[in-house]
Amino acid sequence: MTLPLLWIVPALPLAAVALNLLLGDRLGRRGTAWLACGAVGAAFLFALRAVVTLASLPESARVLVENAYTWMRVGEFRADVSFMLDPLSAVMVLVVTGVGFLIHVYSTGYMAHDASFRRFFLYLNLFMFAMLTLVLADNFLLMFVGWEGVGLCSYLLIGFWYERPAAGEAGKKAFVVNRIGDFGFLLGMFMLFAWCGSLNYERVFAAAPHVFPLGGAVITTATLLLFLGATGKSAQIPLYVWLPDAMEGPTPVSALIHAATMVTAGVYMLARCHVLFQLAPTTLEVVAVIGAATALFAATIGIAQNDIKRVLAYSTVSQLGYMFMACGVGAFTAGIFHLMTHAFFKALLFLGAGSVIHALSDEQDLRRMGGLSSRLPWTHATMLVATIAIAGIPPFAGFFSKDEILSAAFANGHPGVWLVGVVGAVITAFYMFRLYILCFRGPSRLSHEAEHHLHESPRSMIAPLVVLAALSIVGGWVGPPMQEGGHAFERWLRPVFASGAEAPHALPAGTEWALIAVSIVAAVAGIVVAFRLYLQKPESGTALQERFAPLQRMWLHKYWVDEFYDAIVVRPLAALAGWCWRFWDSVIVDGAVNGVGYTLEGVSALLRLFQTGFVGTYALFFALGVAALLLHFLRH
Amino acid sequence: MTPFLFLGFAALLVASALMVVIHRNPVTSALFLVLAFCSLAGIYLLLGAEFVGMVQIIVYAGAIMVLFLFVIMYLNLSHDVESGVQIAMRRALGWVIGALVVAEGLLLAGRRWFPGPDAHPIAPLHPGNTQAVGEALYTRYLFPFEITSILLLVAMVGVIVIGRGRGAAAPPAAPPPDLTRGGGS
Amino acid sequence: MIPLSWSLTLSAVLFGIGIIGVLVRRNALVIFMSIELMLNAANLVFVAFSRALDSVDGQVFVFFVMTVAAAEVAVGLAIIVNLFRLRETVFVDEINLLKG
Amino acid sequence: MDALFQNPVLSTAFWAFVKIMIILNGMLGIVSYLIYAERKIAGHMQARTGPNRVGPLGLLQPIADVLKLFFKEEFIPTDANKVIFHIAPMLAVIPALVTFVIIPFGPGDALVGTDLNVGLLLFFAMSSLGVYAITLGGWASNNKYALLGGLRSSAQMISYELAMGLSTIGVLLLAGSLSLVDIVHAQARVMHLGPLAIPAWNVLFQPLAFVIFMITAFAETNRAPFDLPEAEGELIAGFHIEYSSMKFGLFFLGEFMNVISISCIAVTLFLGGWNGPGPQMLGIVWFLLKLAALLFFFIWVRWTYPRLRYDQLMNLGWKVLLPLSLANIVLTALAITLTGGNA
Repeated sequence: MTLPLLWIVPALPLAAVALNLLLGDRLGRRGTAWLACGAVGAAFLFALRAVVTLASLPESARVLVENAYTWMRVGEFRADVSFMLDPLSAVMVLVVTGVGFLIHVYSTGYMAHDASFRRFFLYLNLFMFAMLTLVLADNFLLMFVGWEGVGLCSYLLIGFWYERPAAGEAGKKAFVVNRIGDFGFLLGMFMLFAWCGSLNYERVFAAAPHVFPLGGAVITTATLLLFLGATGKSAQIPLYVWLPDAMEGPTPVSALIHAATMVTAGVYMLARCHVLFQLAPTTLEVVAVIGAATALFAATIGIAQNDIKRVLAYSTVSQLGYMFMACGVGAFTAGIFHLMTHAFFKALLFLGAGSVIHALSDEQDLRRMGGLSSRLPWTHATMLVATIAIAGIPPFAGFFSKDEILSAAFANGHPGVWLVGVVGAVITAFYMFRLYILCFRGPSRLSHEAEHHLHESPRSMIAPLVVLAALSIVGGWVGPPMQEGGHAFERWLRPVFASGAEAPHALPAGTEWALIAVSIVAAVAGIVVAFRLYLQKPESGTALQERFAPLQRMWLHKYWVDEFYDAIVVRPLAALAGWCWRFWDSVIVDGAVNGVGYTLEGVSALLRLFQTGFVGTYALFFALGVAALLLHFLRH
Repeated sequence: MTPFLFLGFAALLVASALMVVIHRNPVTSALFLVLAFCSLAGIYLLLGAEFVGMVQIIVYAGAIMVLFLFVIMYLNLSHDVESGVQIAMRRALGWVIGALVVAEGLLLAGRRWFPGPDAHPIAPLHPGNTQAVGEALYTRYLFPFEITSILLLVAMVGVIVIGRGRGAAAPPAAPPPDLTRGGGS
Repeated sequence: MIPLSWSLTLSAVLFGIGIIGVLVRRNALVIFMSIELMLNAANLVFVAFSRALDSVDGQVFVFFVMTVAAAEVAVGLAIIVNLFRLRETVFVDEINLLKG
Repeated sequence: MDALFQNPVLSTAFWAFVKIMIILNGMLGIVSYLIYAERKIAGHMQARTGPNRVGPLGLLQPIADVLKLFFKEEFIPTDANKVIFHIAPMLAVIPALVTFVIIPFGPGDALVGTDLNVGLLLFFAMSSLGVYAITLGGWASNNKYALLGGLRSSAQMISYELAMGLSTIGVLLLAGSLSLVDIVHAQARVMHLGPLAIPAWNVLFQPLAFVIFMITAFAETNRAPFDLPEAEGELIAGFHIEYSSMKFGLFFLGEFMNVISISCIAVTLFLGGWNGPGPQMLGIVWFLLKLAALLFFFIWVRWTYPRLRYDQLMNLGWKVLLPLSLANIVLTALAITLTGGNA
């Protein structure tokens, strides 16, 4: 068997980072762009080759493991830098490199006039390296390396325009909130190591059923801790607060990191550890509830936001909620399916929003847009595709995956979750079409200056939009419902999830059709309401807003969660720190340090007399010392 | 005959070493030091260390001392001025302490390591001294040997950096020493 | 033929002369030469013991000492030359910039 | 007389004395006639006849030259460092003479001063001491041209000594010994290439080393085209400008003795030493023939090539010869390793 050379996939972006650092500005903008895009494109091709190799294997043997080198070996413990490709990571690696490549290309146009062009691609490539490491790792430790790496890059890229205070603050917030999640992940990892004696996936998963009793306290705690890590990285309740603020970063970053790839790491991790999670039904319950709650909660906030990127950010949080919902009800395949389709249409939405922002000279407020459909035809068309896709209208991608999640929830005995999901779908369709209408339809509310500079984006930005639009349409066709023996996507992932004995949702055909109908009706309802309120009768919308003013205010202020956290977490901590500073540090630590200093100063004032500065004197002392030493020896 | 040669070389060595310390002209000191090194090389030969003896001449006499002479000539140093009460006192102190150290060293050596004539039977001068040194250098002492080469490299870089001064930022240095008045006695 | 003690005595004397040179002279170059004398005294001990113990290790060490000495002289002389450029003197008792 | 030969110490001393006498006087004779040969050859190269007044074909010319040198006035510049001024010319001759101790002129103990097992190292030690004569002579003269010549020569000799030493390592690797006698023995083989019998001289295995060695030999002996220390055109004779009479003669003697000794080394290392066809008795004849050829080569080059500029000289030494000789060592070692040590 020819080796698939997995290590090359993450190594390529890393090499690009190194080259970028070494060659510096000598590359020029063009060179930097080619280097960055070329590395990621090549990584995509290598990944594709590896996946083709993988697909040629018999179904039961579809795992490729490649040990690059042994990182450390301490007693029994051994950590390898080794990579694993199985159907699950194959999906992830293709999504990451493919969407990543498109976004890289897009960025060359979007960032073309930025002063820190080179730094941007440096971070972006570094992110690709970390993300690919995360996805391809074959043990928890290496995954954690990637996990932290993407966190770092996310921080760097959110604060990319560090001269804007808001960007710096947002970066800091993302970093700190993620730390809490990482803490959980780390603890979960420790527990796994303590009980299973290894961090290698294969060994842990093989050992888990024997070590942990079904539903035991240990495995529940461990998986809950892992899930805490996932909520941090994937922006779920209670740690979702950083993601909306992360929109301070450049829009391609929002598309790549905060929509398509990094934030899905939590879902990926859950799917990867499905063996463990299925041993802990309680945790799965928690996952499902939190997923559903986040889906609904974030969707409602999305209704009231006026910043185009924030709407998308809350939409991302909400859609991630759907994915966790799927995992929580045991439908990991559906979760990963939604992850993939979401990557396509959400990246497209962000990139389209970026195109709009680019066209309007950095205007992000929906209230100052409108009527752009004729001025930005390409952007409009692709955005429309994405909006329909996320709203869940067949045959667009979002429909298939969302429907699968909902029917799985229903079939696996979570009608409450199903209901929340359907309501969420209505709201999703509503706020997405609100965004679409406010942006592209109706009268133009542009400022005069923005109107003047209005222009369609360059080809390098349009091309990725078109490709992603195509993917948003056809991306779901790999998983049509009602297939005998599961659809193609499910069959592909079966080697991974088969061991977990996923409960087949054996619904009668009639029920299935009914569920499909319900979800289509929900989507259409949301769309219709949106059109009525914002396009046909704007005045009725205003009236409605006034009638439900408290609700509107609550959504606009995002349920005051940030303020709540500020009051119960941030302020007490700041107070404690302030006390520590004023008393402990200023008085005790400084006192001790200064005291040592004063003492030494006094002593050295005496000793300084010996330092004459003449080498001869030193030599004399030295020789005297030698003489004394010899005398000492002579006496014995 | 070897002991006589040894004594001769030793006498030459001590005498020239003393001249190094005593003579006021640095060039003369340097030349006596060359002589001392050559006599030491002779002693090495007598002790059966041919390789070290030859390297002693090549490295010390052929390279290091030439460098010394270069610097002395470059700085155009003539006789050292050694006068004044303070200097005289320091000199006296130096002699006393130096003599003390020598005396102590001799006493110490006499007590510990003077067991009479060499206890070991004299091994015949095995012909492969160079070979033996080389084998030791390239097998057991390979790592130190490589480290030494790095040390030399570092020294080389250091000397070039020091020798260049601080480039354009260097303060206006003293006018270059007048080479033409070399050898003023 | 040659007792070990002779070599050791000679080495001690040589080392003492080196110490005296360092203590007595004010010319940095001559002090440097005296240090070389001391290094050579040490080398002599190495060679003498290498002979007495019939082992080549002592000579290997001499080799290393010579290398270090060469490096040291090169750097030291460069420093002295720079010093002369700055202060126009090589007398160590006229240089006390490091006085405490 | 018998007592003399029975006492080992005395007999050793006696034979040493005999050898010293032969070498010393022989060298003096060879040098004086080498000078004659140089003038004669130079003359013919420049379409003149050269010295031809003193004796038949001018053969007595060297004697006349030496007599003239003896009777010239001694001159010591004011403010010269007198002791060193006197010592310097001696230093020029002594190392050159010492080198002859190790040269095997022919087979057998009688024809070699002493077969040191570090012979080659001794040669390098002596050639590194040769720097002092020129440096000190230049410095002690209290003359700027002399000083410049002295400094130039020390830099030059130190630089080229490296390449010279490294170029001989290939030979050492082949012979596996530092003893010159062993090196000559290692070249005693005769290879048969069909009907041709080729002597296995090192020059055939180490052509690059031989070229480097010869170039550095010119530099080490301060001969044209590397005669910058003297450089009549620029430094009006360089380090020995202030020297006259027999002191000047000693410098001259030293230079030519160096040429001879280095040629002897070249013959020994690269040209098979005393090896040649015919009985062992003829060894010394072969040696002297090869030596004569090399000496002619020295003179030939001197009157053929112009002098190098100083920077060219340094560039050649450090940037061409040194890397080449290092490469030669690597290649030789590689070849020996690959062929299992019986090249």
